[in-house]
Amino acid sequence: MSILVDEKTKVVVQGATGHQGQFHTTRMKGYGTNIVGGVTPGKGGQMMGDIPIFDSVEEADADASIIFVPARFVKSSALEAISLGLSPVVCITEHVPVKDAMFLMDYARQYDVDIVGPNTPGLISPGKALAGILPPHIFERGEVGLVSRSGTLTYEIIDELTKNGLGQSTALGIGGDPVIGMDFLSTLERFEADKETKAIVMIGEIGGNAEELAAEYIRDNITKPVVSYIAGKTAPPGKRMGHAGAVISGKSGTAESKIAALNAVGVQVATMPHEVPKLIKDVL
Amino acid sequence: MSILVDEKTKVVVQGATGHQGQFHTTRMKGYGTNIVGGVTPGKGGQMMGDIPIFDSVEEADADASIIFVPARFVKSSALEAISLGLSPVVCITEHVPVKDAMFLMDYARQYDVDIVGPNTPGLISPGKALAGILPPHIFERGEVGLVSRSGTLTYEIIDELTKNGLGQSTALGIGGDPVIGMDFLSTLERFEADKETKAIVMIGEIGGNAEELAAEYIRDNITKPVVSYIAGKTAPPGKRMGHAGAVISGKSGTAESKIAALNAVGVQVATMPHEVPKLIKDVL
Amino acid sequence: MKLLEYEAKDIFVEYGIPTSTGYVIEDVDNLKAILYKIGLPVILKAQVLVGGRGKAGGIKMAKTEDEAVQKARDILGMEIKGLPVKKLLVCTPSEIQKELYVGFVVDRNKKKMALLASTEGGIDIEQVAEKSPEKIIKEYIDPIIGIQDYQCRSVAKKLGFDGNNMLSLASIIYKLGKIMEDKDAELIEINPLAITPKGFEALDAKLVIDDNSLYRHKEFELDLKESQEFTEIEKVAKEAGLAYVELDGDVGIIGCGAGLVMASLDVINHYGGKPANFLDIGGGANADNMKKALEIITMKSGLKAIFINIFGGITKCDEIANGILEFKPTVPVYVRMMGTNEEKAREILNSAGYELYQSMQEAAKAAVKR
Amino acid sequence: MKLLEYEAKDIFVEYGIPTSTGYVIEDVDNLKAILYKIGLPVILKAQVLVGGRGKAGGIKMAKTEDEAVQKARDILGMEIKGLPVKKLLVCTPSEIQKELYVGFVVDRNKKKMALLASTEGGIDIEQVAEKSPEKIIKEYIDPIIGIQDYQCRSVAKKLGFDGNNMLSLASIIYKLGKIMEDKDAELIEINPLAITPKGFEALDAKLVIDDNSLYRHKEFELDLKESQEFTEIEKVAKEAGLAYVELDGDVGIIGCGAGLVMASLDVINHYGGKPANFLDIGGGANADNMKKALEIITMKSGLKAIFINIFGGITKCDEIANGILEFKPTVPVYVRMMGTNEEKAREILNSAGYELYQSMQEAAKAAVKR
Repeated sequence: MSILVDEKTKVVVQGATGHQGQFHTTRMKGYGTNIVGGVTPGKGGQMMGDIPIFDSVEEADADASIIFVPARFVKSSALEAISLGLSPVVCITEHVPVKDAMFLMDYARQYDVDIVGPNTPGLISPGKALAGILPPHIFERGEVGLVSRSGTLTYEIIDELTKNGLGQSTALGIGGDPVIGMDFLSTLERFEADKETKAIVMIGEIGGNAEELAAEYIRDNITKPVVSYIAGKTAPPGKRMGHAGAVISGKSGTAESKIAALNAVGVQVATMPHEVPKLIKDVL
Repeated sequence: MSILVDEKTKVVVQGATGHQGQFHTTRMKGYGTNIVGGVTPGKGGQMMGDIPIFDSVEEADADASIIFVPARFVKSSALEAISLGLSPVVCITEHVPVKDAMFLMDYARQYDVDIVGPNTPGLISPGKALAGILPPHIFERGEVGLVSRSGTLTYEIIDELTKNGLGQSTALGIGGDPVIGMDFLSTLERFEADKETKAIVMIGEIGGNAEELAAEYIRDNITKPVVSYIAGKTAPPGKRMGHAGAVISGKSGTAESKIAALNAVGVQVATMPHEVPKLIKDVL
Repeated sequence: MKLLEYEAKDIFVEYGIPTSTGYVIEDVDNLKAILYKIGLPVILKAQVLVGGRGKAGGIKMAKTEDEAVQKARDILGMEIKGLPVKKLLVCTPSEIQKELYVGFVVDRNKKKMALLASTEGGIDIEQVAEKSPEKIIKEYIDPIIGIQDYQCRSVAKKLGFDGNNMLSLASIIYKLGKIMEDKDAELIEINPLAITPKGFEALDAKLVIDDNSLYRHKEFELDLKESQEFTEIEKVAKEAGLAYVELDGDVGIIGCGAGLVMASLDVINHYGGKPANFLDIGGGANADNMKKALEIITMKSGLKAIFINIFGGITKCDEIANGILEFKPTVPVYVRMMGTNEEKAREILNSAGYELYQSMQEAAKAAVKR
Repeated sequence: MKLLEYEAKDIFVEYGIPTSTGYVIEDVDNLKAILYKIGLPVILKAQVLVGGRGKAGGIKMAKTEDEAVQKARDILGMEIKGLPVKKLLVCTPSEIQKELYVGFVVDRNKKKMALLASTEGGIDIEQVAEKSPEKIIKEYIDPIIGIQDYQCRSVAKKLGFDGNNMLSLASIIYKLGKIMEDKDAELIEINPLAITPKGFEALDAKLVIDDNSLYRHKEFELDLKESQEFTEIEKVAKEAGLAYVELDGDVGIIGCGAGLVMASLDVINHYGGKPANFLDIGGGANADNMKKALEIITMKSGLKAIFINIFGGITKCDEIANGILEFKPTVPVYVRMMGTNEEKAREILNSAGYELYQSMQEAAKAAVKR
């Protein structure tokens, strides 16, 4: 098992013929993802290698979508996928206006669709399907579910896990923006329900209080062991640390607060990224 | 029994302190309707006779709402009532832009709220509650459910029914606009489910194909006898006969088509309004 | 409120829909200057608010200046379905390869805007709907989030277009939908939307604005005097705030409530009479409203009788009675009234020599059999 | 993008929010003309994009002309939290009876705009939230249909107002929400919203526009050179499209991906070092980007070491290596790289005498213990 996507999920790529879209569509297909086609309005009927291009999502007959279109077209592209009930809709694109993100999340809720992102590296169920831009060679099939607000930091920790013989069920980047679809809570819920996942790694960072809420949720709902790492312990208040969501406002959003909340519910928080595998081994 | 409102329904009146609102609020209360208050923003805390006025619908703690506010404020007033889940929301106001009406109907659907109107005289469950501007003295408690696109024509037919000893369970004006909430189909469904209602009178008019759809619906879903009257047999095409919805476009929307459709499913259609009671007696 | 073709096309241009525009004249004297600008041949199109202009001779092609002047004069002298042609649109003919239909309507049953499109353009879309409904493509618009570009692309695709043609067509459809939404239209149509060697082009334009929305569209301030949508009597009625429709019979009708007035027409007709009009004085009318209503229906010549049908709820019957007496009708009046203050009304009318009927069928019968 | 108080107030005025406006000067010489217009006393307010202006002496009252000139000169000569005061807002003081707070924020957890209001205005709302959370009224805005007037009335009522005062306050809240929506703001605040004998008045204004939306808000064209939101180095980084934050340590940091860079700072800190900056070169950076990144972080004086942390996914390690060599750093560089083309990068760097670390903690340790 795995969460959200597996080898059967029929995936369409919106914005497949752009520079990024082309590269990653080909790579996802190469990894074994069941890519049923790309969508670029006006290019319907063309082939990109062995991947058919459609004018609309409807024509592709897919279960899930990955979006690479420029930020200003994300709202419309996502609405197209949501209105057809595709799920998940993975929005790789960054710099999506937060008003558009709020609109989409509310619309997706009405259609019972899971949005991943925006501004996410996507997700991978190793050995089954890659629905995103994560570097697949560092992943290994296994029993650790990983959820993260960060991209490269995820790769860093995945690399450590894999090197230490700890494969992954699914690894999911929820995205670095303030308003995102799948969040820690909804992802933890899926991992709890997923039979293959035996332990969960949660990678947080400064800004907001998603980790504090996750701690409460873990206390009340999660029976599987959870290990965490929080980035930004030395970040100053009021400054946006790369991610739009990574900013400490006043006293809220600090790493200390998050670590304390997690520790309080029995979640071990690694001091440095490379310590995560050891903590996982302790709890497994 | 009755449909939509009865003596227990707690009703709030939006726009209660206006000229029309005042008159009808007092009359409804006098009839026995459980009027819990009126809403006029800025006048909260005042009393209108023994009826308290509130600044918001929320404060009134009602089950249902009747709207008398001017057309340009209908959208906002109805959204307020809908978002609180009040049902039905009866919109007496006429001249509501059709774009606003479409918006409201879709929003109400999401909240599972019944809208009556706009541009409706409202409804009455005789002896229980009056939620509208219908003249209550012509009604009598009984077993006939009546649904109509017209106001005064309804009174005409109700008067004939009452004079002939045929009381009513509920009489509902669905409104004369092209886009309305409760329509023939949803009202017929309620009457079919209502134990007190033994026969149904459906008063239609030219324009649209609501009566044709109702005929199909009656054939497939209604076991109770239905009698009808259709106004506008002599109306010319292309002209709006008073109601915004009463216009024949090309060959569609004619009285002939409606009468034929109803006759085809066994519904007797009266030639003149005063014949309705006889037809009802025939089927009861 | 219906817009004339050229008024609708002005809005198309504002939204970037490719349109065959031209020049509007009210006087043939101004034609030559236009011909000098746009050359020959030209199409001359009567600007009237009724369908079937073409069949009525309101659209003509002219190849020479003399022909243009003659035909322009003819058209500007015409009446089409009772409406005089006051304006003429002069434009250059397009090279038409194919004609499509694209429009938006309010779908009463779905309670949503519907986008309609067909490859069978240039003819009445209702004919297409009747004869080959499979040739009409339909797409519903979410009333809350509004029209989406992917819906327009989907329709353009279903019309048989690909690549850049599909995108161009989708863009036109999208803009048309935006006009529908922005302008609170209840109907907007391009019929035909022509395919020409230069691309898509809106050859005709139909746009009907929802009257109830005019308060928020100051750009459409209705100038009743100038309006070509209504007859003179209809204009007077509109100014008085009464719903009036002119019909071709000789029994004048006044009633309260649209449904009751329609039923009144039907009953008059049932007894062999011919209604001269539809007039709804609405609920709560007073003596002045009644007097005005009588003034309006008697503006029509040849009236043989007047049937007044009042079911007094909010309306007070005595007010209506007083209105009748104030007007002093010269045509026989048959009054049916019941409801609020019925007895007072009976006294008033009886003392002036009028009979008061209690049932509408009896009053109607009397008005017809007079 | 943060707007200055007077810029935000200009938008308030446009939307009809009653606001204590005034005149903006950059030069004390222009003050007298303004005093002549608006009279004395005046409030002088430093226009800077950091909080705590008042405490820092950036807001002063002046009762005489001499006092005003002296204080204006003082403020225009100040730096507040490192930012020089370039503009001064001069306005007439209001007679304050009470101070409220009204604002809109993006609520990450609810994924909706939240309307916040409190009777405890004039102080930091986060302090209120901490000390007396019950004094904050919260209302969420539906992201699809937008703010509704009844929500604003409900909040105005909960703030303790009735009748026309409630309606006036609700109207201000509604307009504030409309600005939030129309302008794609991520934060808008009136703090304080004063009650004066003349009615409600926005004495201060905070407005932060979502940078990601600037493409559709040409009215906010960012003039980086004129911007008072960033330090000089931050401006250069912004122009180069790199995320850069200045910190107060001496170990320069470059990494790819915000999370990895934050972790890099933490690891440096863990080993007792002090990061000099945050710099994210993003994914897929090439040699030029790397060179530019090194230029930017070395603009800061006093750098003792540079820690470069690359996990090459899309990013090619050899490009990064070439960028380092092109720049020729004069400060010791500790490079950790792994991933795409790691071996090539190792050859390039080794041949130039640099060591290449495989783990970030080892590289960080070396950079600190150098």
